[in-house]
Amino acid sequence: MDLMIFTTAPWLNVQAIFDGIMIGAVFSLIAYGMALIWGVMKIINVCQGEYVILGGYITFYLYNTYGINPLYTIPAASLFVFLVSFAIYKLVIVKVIERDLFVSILATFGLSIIIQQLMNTIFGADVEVAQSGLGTEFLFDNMVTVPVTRVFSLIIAVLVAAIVVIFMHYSKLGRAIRATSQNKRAAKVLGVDTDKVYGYTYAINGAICGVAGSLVAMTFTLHPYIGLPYTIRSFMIVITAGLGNFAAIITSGMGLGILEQYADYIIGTQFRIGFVFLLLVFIIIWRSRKLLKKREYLK
Amino acid sequence: MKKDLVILLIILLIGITSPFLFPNFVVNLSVVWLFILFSLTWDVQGGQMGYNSFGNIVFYGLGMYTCALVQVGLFFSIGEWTEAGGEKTFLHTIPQYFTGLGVGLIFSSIIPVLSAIIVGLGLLRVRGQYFAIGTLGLGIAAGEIASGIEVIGGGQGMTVPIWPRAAGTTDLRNLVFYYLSFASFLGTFLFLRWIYQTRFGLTLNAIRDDEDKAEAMGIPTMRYKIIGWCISAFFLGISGALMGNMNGYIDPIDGAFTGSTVGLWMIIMALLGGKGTLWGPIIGAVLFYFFKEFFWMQFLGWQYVALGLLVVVVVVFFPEGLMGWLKRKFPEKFGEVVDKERTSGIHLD
Amino acid sequence: METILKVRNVSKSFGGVEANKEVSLEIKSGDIVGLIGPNGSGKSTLFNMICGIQPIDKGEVIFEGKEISKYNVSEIARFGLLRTFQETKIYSKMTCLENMQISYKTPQDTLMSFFSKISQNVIKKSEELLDFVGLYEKRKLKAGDLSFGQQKLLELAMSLINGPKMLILDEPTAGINPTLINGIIDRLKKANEEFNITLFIIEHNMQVIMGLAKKIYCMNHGKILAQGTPEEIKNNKNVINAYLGAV
Amino acid sequence: MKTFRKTMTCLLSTFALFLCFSSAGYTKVDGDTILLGAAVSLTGKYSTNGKHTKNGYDLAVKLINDRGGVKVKGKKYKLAIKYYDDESNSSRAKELAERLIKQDNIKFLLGPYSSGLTKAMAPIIDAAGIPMVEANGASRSLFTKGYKYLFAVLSAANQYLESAIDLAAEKAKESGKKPSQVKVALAFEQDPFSLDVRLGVVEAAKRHGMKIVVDGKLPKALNDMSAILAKVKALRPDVLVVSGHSKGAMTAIKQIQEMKVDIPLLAMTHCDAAKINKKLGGGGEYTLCAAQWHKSLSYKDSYFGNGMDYAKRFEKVYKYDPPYQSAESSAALLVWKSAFERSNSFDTKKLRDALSKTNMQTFYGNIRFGKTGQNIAKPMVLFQVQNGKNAVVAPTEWASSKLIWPAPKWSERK
Repeated sequence: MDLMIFTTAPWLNVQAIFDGIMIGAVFSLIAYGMALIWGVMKIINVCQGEYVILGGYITFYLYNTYGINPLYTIPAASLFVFLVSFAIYKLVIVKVIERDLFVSILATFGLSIIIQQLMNTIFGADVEVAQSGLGTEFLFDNMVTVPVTRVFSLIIAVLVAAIVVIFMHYSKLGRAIRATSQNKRAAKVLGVDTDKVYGYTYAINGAICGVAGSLVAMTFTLHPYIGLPYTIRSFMIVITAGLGNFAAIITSGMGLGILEQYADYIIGTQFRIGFVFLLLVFIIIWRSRKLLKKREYLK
Repeated sequence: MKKDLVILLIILLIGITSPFLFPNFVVNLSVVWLFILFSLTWDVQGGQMGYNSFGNIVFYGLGMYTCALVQVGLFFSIGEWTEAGGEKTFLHTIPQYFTGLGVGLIFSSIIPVLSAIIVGLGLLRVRGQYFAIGTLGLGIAAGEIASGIEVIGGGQGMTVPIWPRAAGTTDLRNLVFYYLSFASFLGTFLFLRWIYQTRFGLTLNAIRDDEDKAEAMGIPTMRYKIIGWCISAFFLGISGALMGNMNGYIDPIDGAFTGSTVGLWMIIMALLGGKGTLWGPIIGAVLFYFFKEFFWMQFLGWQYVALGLLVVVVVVFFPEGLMGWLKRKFPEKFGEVVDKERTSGIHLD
Repeated sequence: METILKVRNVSKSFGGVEANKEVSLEIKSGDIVGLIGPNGSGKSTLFNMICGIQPIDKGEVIFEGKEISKYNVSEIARFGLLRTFQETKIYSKMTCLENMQISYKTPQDTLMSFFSKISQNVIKKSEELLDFVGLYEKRKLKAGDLSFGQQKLLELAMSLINGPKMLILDEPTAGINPTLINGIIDRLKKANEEFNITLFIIEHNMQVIMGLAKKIYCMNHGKILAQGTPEEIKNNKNVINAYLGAV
Repeated sequence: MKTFRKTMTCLLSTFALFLCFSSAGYTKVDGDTILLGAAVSLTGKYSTNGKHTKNGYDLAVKLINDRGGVKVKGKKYKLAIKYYDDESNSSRAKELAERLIKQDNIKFLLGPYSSGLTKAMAPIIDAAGIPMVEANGASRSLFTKGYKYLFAVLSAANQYLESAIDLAAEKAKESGKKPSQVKVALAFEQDPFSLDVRLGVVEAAKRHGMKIVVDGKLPKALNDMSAILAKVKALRPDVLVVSGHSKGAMTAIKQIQEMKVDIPLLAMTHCDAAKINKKLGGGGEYTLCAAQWHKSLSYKDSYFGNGMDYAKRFEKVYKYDPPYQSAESSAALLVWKSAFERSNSFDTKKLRDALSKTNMQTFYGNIRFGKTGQNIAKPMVLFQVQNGKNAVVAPTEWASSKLIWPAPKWSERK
């Protein structure tokens, strides 16, 4: 417990909120992808975090091998994960749709193990980092640090989210995806090729994760085995915010970011991951308690 | 009844003689029995009750820690024992070791049961995927939290009291733990076989098939669910205590709360053999253990890809498992027949 | 005859839409009572509230003189007020016999009873009741493998073995082939007479309900529109306008 | 029921068959080969360092075999290693220890990578009385449990950064401050090794009467330590000590650079293995790093020559500069060789006694085991990243450069 720190250094509050919002933006992006496939395909994608890390490794690879600034690698990372997840859809996911959700959870859990291990084999278990070289800005007499990379990732996250939202509303495929999510049978009757819609939805989620991965590679470090916390975070954001509500996903994403920062300061960094996972459990219990009053269940 | 007796005798025979037949594999054999226990207890939730839990590993880890803490705490200060780089060496005398182990085993079954009640009151109201993900979070949170608590060694892990050399050789130690493992398996097996034949087993199945209906028929489902979880927690706690003692060292994330290894394996084992049956998880566990030991050795460095593939293949293409497949193929062998013969001989219409 | 179920001024709304407005009705012990009304008139919501599946916003539900709206589903069921579902709910992966056995209400609810073996008596009774609904031969098959109509019959048998005082049936003949319908009506009547179970039935099939019920309530827009004997209902102008005319 | 029984009998008999086959395996000395056993991390979070370890072992085995092998009772034997992958997982490591000893019947073991895994294996090997020479488990708690068959060629973890604190005290004195005025900040990962390093640092700080102002701990699966660094920034300590394998080093340097945290003295472990000076541009400059070994040290032996020779030989085979993890692994085999030749036997008890009497110099440093099995003859090395190169600054007898202190502020760096 380290509450005193906030009185000796009040700007830490500003720092925590700043960091929280900027990290939260990336979380929201990942969570949006998860909400998309959960809503449309009714599957839960446990390898979400691995897609993120995979995107990060593409950025790292281009940066490391060809010296490309990570900022410019975002489209490549996005495209690569798009293709990978499309292939995974064709191979595995297509057989999981319309089955029990537990099947999708386990199958994607299995996939996440495979992806982790392949990343380990290909990129090594070293900790890697891609430097964007954007520098750092300071506020409040140099006490609050604002790494430009994080601001940049906030902007990219918002931008990508905006693109996806526009795509969903105005493109033909986007509309087909939304129609399928609302009523699959009706969409099918009206001539929507739901199989194609599913494939693209899954791949679009991959593309979103790829972008997020690039941002993670720039702001933090990469390691093959740190995907799961990202999955859990996005799951948490989605169940707090609900499936279709984009604004709610952003708010709860940033809320989670800020909460995590404060948890970090107050109960100590050693409990941070544990805090995230425990928070998930509490949110689930809290939501089910609320539903219990209506005699309904969280299902 | 006679058949049952024969099966029991066969199991007893295998259990008692195998350490003498394969003296080099005593530890492996104990692990096999514990693996079977894992998948059997997971199946209480996942197979019989339809609550796919990723969090049963919590009870295993709790049992492991509880037992070790009791074993140490009865005779020494836990803080000194786990102190990072503590200079003191502690050795248990023979009576100390065995009382510690005995009391530890008792506590390692009580504490997980208590925690199952508390956690169950919150989480067992949640259904479907929310339950699965909630328990997944719980399992991983437990490991992270344990590695943050300094008294129990934190990320340093904790050593379990070593077998007092004066009591006998390590072979004797292995035998003792083998028979303890076998006994805990046998206890689990007999207990579950018994409850599956009672109203309790039927109720679990009813909850799996349609919980709303079960409630509408007046079954207090929550109580059954919690008791079911307590049963799993009880046996998993004991198995954790034994595994902790066999390992001699508890790592919070890799050893105790191993959500992504043992926690996942127990599910795969049950699925492989066929969930929702008594024999499925047993067969699945044995198959899985072989797969793990004999095939993984061949893929130096690739075994996790192999495991991932196994998970995907089993889940996607073979979800009913071996027993489920047999049941579907030969339903009549499992008693699913049109039986025209009337025993009661009552005609109402 | 004494009143077994009394619903008094029950209201329920879902986010502004009022599903039930001040609904009141009374059912006498041993009666067969029908509930009719167009789709979306609030019949199923009323059933759900009586059985505790949804909480009521206002009003009270009195079963055998006891206010039950605060109790949860399984407790209400144990009072002897049981329901069946519109889309049949049976335990699909268990055999018919097991479906019956698990539906048997144990006299007391202790830990001992949880772990007791199914008694021969229960098995015998299950077989009798399966016979009663004509499913005896299929008793060892999985319930999920039965046809829809047979599942309805099984559900009825499951309700009967539970020994309820009152049974609420949500469209017992919907989706069943006409030859089976008569069988179901027959069994419902028998259950009412032989086991003395009060029946409260939602039904769209006018022939069925007119032949079965002694009293009928008609709902529209969340309100009780009319009540009376089948004859009275048939000739009620409001009912004809709102419901029967449209058929 | 009949089918169940048949299936069960079938399965159990296959089980029995499998077990029979697998027990016929290796023996400790097969013809003219001495088989050593090792579990190393080829997958999982330690796989990079696991490979360094394996490369170190392999290089030494090849060299010893090329030079005629090991001579026991007048006969020349070649060395070979039976490897398993421990998946960076302590339960697996324990299982493998069991397997190596019981099923593969191996009597001479080498250590895995990291203290945690060594900790998991130690109770097994000690109980079975099979000697293990390990090169990568530095945690002090390994040596307080009274193990008789565990020997470590490396210095204990608590010594890693003790000298950094001493250096800070020294510098404080030079600049006219009292050592007790020095403020220390700590950031350690939650793993056995790092926590041991922390222990040494805390003890050293206590000895000098220094004040610990930030005491952060990092979970294993976290790649963000900005909160700790923000605290550091707020409280302006004079020393920041970081330890958390490669990930900790990498994350710390990256975020210190990003947040421009000014610390006069930054000390950490594993900066070599994380290659921070290469990967992060100038970010790693002036960082003080603890290492078990550095190639510029002038220890030598008759096999590898001195450190530079070792580095050259290593680079020729594996195409990268040897990190100390490889060097200490190679040294472990030199110890085994000498033990075999001195005891002139394959008896584990005699070998244990011979091992405990080891007193030799290798390219890696002097090796002499204390009562607890720990190498007590070798000091730790501290180097500082200066102009992208590692310059040894402590201990003074090996120092090739002077410590740059305090590290320039970020605003003054280009």
